[in-house]
Amino acid sequence: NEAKIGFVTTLTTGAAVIGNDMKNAVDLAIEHLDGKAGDTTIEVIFGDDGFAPETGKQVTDKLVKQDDVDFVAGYIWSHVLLASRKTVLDADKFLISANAGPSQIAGKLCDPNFFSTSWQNDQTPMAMGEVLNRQGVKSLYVMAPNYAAGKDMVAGVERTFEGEIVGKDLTKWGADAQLDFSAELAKAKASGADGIFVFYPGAAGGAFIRQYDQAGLKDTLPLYSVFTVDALSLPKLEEADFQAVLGSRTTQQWDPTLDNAANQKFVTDFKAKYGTYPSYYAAQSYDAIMLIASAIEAVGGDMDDKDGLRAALKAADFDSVRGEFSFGTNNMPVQDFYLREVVTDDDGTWTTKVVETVYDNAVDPYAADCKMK
Amino acid sequence: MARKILTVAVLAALAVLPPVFYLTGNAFYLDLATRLVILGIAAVSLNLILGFGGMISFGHAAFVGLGAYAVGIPAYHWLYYTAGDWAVSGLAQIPIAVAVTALFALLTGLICLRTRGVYFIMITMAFAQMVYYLIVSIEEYGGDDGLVIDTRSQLPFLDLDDPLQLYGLAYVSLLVAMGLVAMIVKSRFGMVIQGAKGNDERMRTLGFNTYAYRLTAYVISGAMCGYAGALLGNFTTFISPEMMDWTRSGELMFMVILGGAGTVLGPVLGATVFIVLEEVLSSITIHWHLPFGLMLIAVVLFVRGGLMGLFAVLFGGRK
Amino acid sequence: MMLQVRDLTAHYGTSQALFGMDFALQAGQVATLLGRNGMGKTTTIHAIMGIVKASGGSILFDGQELVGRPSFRTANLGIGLVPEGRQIFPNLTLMENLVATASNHLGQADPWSVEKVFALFPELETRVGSMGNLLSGGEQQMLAIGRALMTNPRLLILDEATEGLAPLVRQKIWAALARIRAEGMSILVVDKNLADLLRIADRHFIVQRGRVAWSGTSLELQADAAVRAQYLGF
Amino acid sequence: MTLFTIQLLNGLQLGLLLFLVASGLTLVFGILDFVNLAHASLYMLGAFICASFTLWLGNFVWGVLLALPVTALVGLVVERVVARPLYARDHLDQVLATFGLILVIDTAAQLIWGPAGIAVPLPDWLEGQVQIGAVTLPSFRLLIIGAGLMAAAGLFWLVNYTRLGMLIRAGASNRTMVSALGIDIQSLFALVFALGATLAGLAGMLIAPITEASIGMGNSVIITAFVVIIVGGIGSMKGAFIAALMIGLIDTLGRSFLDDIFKLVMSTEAAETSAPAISAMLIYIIMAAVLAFKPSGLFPPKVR
Amino acid sequence: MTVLEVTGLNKSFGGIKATDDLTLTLEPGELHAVIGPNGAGKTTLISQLCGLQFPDTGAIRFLGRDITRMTPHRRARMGMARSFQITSLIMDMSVEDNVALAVQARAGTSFRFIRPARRIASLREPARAMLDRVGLLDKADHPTVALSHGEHRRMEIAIALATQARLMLLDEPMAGLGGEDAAEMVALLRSIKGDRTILLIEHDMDAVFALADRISVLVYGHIIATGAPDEIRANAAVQQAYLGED
Ligand SMILES: Nc1ncnc2c1ncn2[C@@H]1O[C@H](COP(=O)(O)OP(=O)(O)OP(=O)(O)O)[C@@H](O)[C@H]1O
Ligand SMILES: Nc1ncnc2c1ncn2[C@@H]1O[C@H](COP(=O)(O)OP(=O)(O)OP(=O)(O)O)[C@@H](O)[C@H]1O
Ligand SMILES: [Mg+2]
Ligand SMILES: [Mg+2]
Repeated sequence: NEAKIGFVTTLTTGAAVIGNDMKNAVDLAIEHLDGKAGDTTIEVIFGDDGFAPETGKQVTDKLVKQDDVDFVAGYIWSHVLLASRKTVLDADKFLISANAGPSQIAGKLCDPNFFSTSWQNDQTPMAMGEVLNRQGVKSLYVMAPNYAAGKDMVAGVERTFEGEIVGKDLTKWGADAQLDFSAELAKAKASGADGIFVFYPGAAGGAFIRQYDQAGLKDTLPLYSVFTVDALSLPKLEEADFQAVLGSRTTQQWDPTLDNAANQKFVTDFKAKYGTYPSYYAAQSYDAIMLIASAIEAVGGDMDDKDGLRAALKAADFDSVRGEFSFGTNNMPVQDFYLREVVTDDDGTWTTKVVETVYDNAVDPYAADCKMK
Repeated sequence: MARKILTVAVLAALAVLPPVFYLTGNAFYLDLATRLVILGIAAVSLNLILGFGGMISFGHAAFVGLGAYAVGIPAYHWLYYTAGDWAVSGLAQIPIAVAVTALFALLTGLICLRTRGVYFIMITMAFAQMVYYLIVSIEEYGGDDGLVIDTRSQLPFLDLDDPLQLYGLAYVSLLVAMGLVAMIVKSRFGMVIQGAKGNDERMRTLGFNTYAYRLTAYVISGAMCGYAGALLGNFTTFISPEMMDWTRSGELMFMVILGGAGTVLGPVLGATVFIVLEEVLSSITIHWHLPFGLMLIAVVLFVRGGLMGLFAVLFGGRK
Repeated sequence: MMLQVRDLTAHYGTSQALFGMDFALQAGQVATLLGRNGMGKTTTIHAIMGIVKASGGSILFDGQELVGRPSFRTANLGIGLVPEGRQIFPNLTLMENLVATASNHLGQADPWSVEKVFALFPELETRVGSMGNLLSGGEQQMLAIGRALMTNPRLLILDEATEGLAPLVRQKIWAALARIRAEGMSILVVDKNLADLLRIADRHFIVQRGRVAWSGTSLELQADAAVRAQYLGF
Repeated sequence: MTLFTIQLLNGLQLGLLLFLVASGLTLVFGILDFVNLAHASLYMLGAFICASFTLWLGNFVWGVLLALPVTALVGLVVERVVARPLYARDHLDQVLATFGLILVIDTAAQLIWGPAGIAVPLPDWLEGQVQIGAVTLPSFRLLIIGAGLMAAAGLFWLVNYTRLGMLIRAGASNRTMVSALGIDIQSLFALVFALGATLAGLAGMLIAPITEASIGMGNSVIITAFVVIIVGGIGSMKGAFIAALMIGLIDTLGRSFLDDIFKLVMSTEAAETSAPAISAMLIYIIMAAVLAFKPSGLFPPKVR
Repeated sequence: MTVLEVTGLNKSFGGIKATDDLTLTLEPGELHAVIGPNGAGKTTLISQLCGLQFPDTGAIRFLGRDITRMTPHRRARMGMARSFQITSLIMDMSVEDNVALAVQARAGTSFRFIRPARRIASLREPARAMLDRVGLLDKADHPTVALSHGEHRRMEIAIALATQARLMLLDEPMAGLGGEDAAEMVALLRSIKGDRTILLIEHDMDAVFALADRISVLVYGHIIATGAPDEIRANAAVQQAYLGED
């Protein structure tokens, strides 16, 4: 027998860098599984959301109605996930987010058939806020794109940061996103803040760092970012030799240096196969497939045993690359968060390493809004 | 004659094939057809002003979007504030959609129609972008992230949650829209807007207040498009500002031109080919934009007057 | 022969406009194409200039085949066109209209200059800075002639070049043509003022439904009232 | 006050960059009467080509010098294959075909360069900052300002004071006649098209070190560029210049100060979320306002 | 009642005075010719009369109403029609449709959406009759672009006549017509003369002298003489400024 997984991500437009990395991780996971969960063959069908919620929903529709998949996983973008969610859940299929973690889905819109192998949006910036407090940062300038996740990120850092937020810019996002930040950086500099917190995923991240560097802010306005400097932007920055990024700090629930067997295997094989470090997107996607596989195996490949599958998913009984974690009441992971720093590895390649653990077994702040038990 | 046969053939295929697909377990293709037919209505309405009136609107997606939000916003409020269903909510939502878009067309038309040619193209786009950003800035209705419509419009005798009935409604609406446009363009009113397309100064010195005629046509087109938007909202149950992006207006335009501007069937044909190609090509390769783009270029370079023009070359028939 | 048109045919889409035009023009001659509306005079001229594609036949200019040649190459051989309906460049000033396309490919001695054009049409001199489209109908017509002269052609083709001109100006143009011709330029004219044409032209070709139905000298045409009545209506 | 000055300079730089894109557009559109949506793709290609050369040669300046003729060549090919057969057709056909071209070029670029985009390193002398009085500005942005001003002056001179300019304008209004008067209009148009492409490419090359060369980067700029030439008056170099500066300034100042202004009249929360949307809307509001009062833009060329 | 009364009209373009303190009246049924050198301001006068341009100062009264600032379409609805010196037709419509629209313009509001216009005999018949009179009936179904220059000129006349307007402003109707065609046009104008008031601008002096009841001579935007044809022909200033040795 066979189980089908639909995997929705962005495979076209500039954001395809992320999608490709996720796809690579999924392929690697299937390779590690030998294409099987127990005796059940796993087939993965990829769908391209084109970086747009409408397209994402259409692709999801097709996966659910035409391809009749058992699980739909993936989703980089919060708004794409929100748009697609109903299609999957109404059809009584399982929805596994491998990245997006909008607050609604953790709270009011939580669902027994929804699971996440990433995080709730607020958590990573909350960890960063905590770091800022520990480092004695008193005032902060905040920048993020003006969309669901961007606002969640800002909300997250505001939740924990105890100093003063002296300025905030939400910039245009989407297909014609704003990539020239001269005006905002000038404002940030003029604000006299102790540091700048940003969230710019994908290509925008590289652009931001670049201009941050050109504006000569490295010494006066230290950079604290989430989801901005990652394994996708670092090779590019390295090639163009933008030294400014070395030493900059970010928070995350995962890192390639995390010392557990699953992770070491994942990172090593990923590097061997694709020649780069995996990003956290890749790690989360790898976990998503492994989670699904663990559930399929638990029910012995009986895809009609929805309750069994649900219980098996909830158990999270697999070797996650982030180490041990469990699902909270709202099916979001309860997990650790780390502070990471950009460094050069032994081969001189730019990557990140863990500096310290910020949170142990953190529960996201919206879990309380979820009516599930 | 040849054209009549084509028209009947296309409409008959649209009447029969999608339900057959649905009943044989290919629900997805009914979905595809529903989208196609709804966008067909929007394209037909755009064609009224673009093909016949020479008013190249690059902002018609705004009408579709407003129509959809006119369904989504009441649904949202009913869900969160009054709880429970209102048995005939559609009887309010759909007229609201039409009225709002007609009003929007009237207000923007008053300004847009002062301009000509490319200026008109751009000012219609400007208003559409303004609506886009306006919706983006309203957090309450999801802003950038869009709004999920939890309950479809309730109508007497019709259950829109049944895909077949929804399709039936869309299909009949398409027939009505085509009939309306065919009637309007042949009428005296239609002659005036076509004349104003060809030579506005001449028409004014003949005694036609072309501004008023064009404005009327613009409002009719906008309202029809708003109706299509209301259907689209009901169909997708998810609406977002994305629906009003300029590229969406572009797509509507392309359906019209691809099929053949200034013909009654053209836009429907254009919508059909557009949607089917998009589906077929994108299931072959994620880089489907490449063959799709090449095809667009080829159609323009080698076929005058879109698919209807191609048809005329192949099978005769006027124009 | 300076210009020799043989068995020329042309089509607009599927409808045929020229059905085998035949005529010839000698160096230093003035010839006319006459005929009622829609007979194919303008089409013939457009075929010579390569604006309309000839579908058959040949056009020899000084022994060189013009059929199939792009317009600009034909023009550069020394043919100047004053087109029907003036076709002034609306977004250029009067002065720019004159100089933009000016040339002297044949290296004529004493070429046309802006001054010479103004000497011919003093009305133009006061309007040098005006945009082409703002000129009056007659001003545009004078400008079109001046513009063609500024390309220093050997053959000047005038298609309804006196339409809309005041009688006085019309006379001036005919006088100017006579002078130009005396300098050795050949001229092909299409015009509605038969009386004037009879005075200045050497040969006439009457065009009827896309072919030449009659040809002869001014004297012959003047003498032959029957031909005039049949083809020209007076 | 220094912040305001810096933002003025930032606005000027954005405006000049916009002008580079818009000037090519207004040449091709206003003069050849060809609506080229794919102008933005040439902007993107310019950026990618320059990025590749820069990484290959290790020097941005050489990258630009080599990329310029290559972009012009691409422009010539596009002209020959897509534009030339469509000059005489109506705008709709041109819009459709060039939209197709955008899809083709964007996808092709993604296949060639990958979706990731390329970061372009600058030589050290362009990497730093320049101190002018109390104002510090990245030196590269200063370079953009200089390049933009030079291009503007050159174009203005070319179009308005040269015979080539006259012929271009004449050809815009009546191709047949220009040709019948002995000018090789085809080559002339190809030249203009290539010039437009090169200007777009140059803009792409200049922005690449700031934002990276990335797929779809043109799509955000093309609409703004259209807004610029519409506000300025299609075909008017002067109009494009003034409108580009205007829009560059308004956009930058809007992004910088609008939220502070809004905070005076509404809650901080509301101001923070509505300000970005309103400032994004600003250029459209301006365009609509200009067209409502001047239906052919601020500086309509005397005739179209 | 005077049909048209123009008083103290002025219009300048930059430095050029195209209309200079121009005063003119048209009596009912009169055919009034305006002649003058090229660039004298004749077309500009017509454009101001029909509303496509507005005068700087001065007043225009039509049928007793002040129409100086009225829009073109309202003037047309009051019964004014013009033909264009530089042909202005709806090129992508058929010849008959062009003329039928002129008929439709006079036949009440066109905010009518139901009946197909091409099947309305009261619009098509007069249009075809008018095409017949200008000799274009056999081309009625042709697209307008496909006609020759002279044929376009005839359409201009047909359209102006088809409006049945009280006042017709004809800008060089004979242009592009020669020989008998011109003579036919003169006959056509003569046949409607009397029913309508006509302002005729023409450089064809044979036509002008054959048709006009009165002639005004315009030079540099100013009327230097008005009178019966014979007076004008004899006027030395006119001969010198305009007619030449003819
Ligand atoms: N663009 C066109 N498309 C189709 N047919 C055309 C076109 N131009 C001209 N014709 C037709 O070709 C024939 C010849 O036209 P042409 O313009 O050569 O006439 P002409 O002798 O110059 O007449 P006129 O004295 O009116 O200028 C006419 O019957 C006309 O209807
Ligand atoms: N819109 C305008 N702007 C500037 N000048 C103009 C404009 N319209 C006309 N003119 C000028 O005003 C003068 C009168 O032009 P008009 O067209 O009225 O002349 P006309 O008497 O009709 O001449 P013709 O007999 O040659 O047609 C001309 O010198 C012309 O160049
Ligand atoms: Mg002719
Ligand atoms: Mg005139």
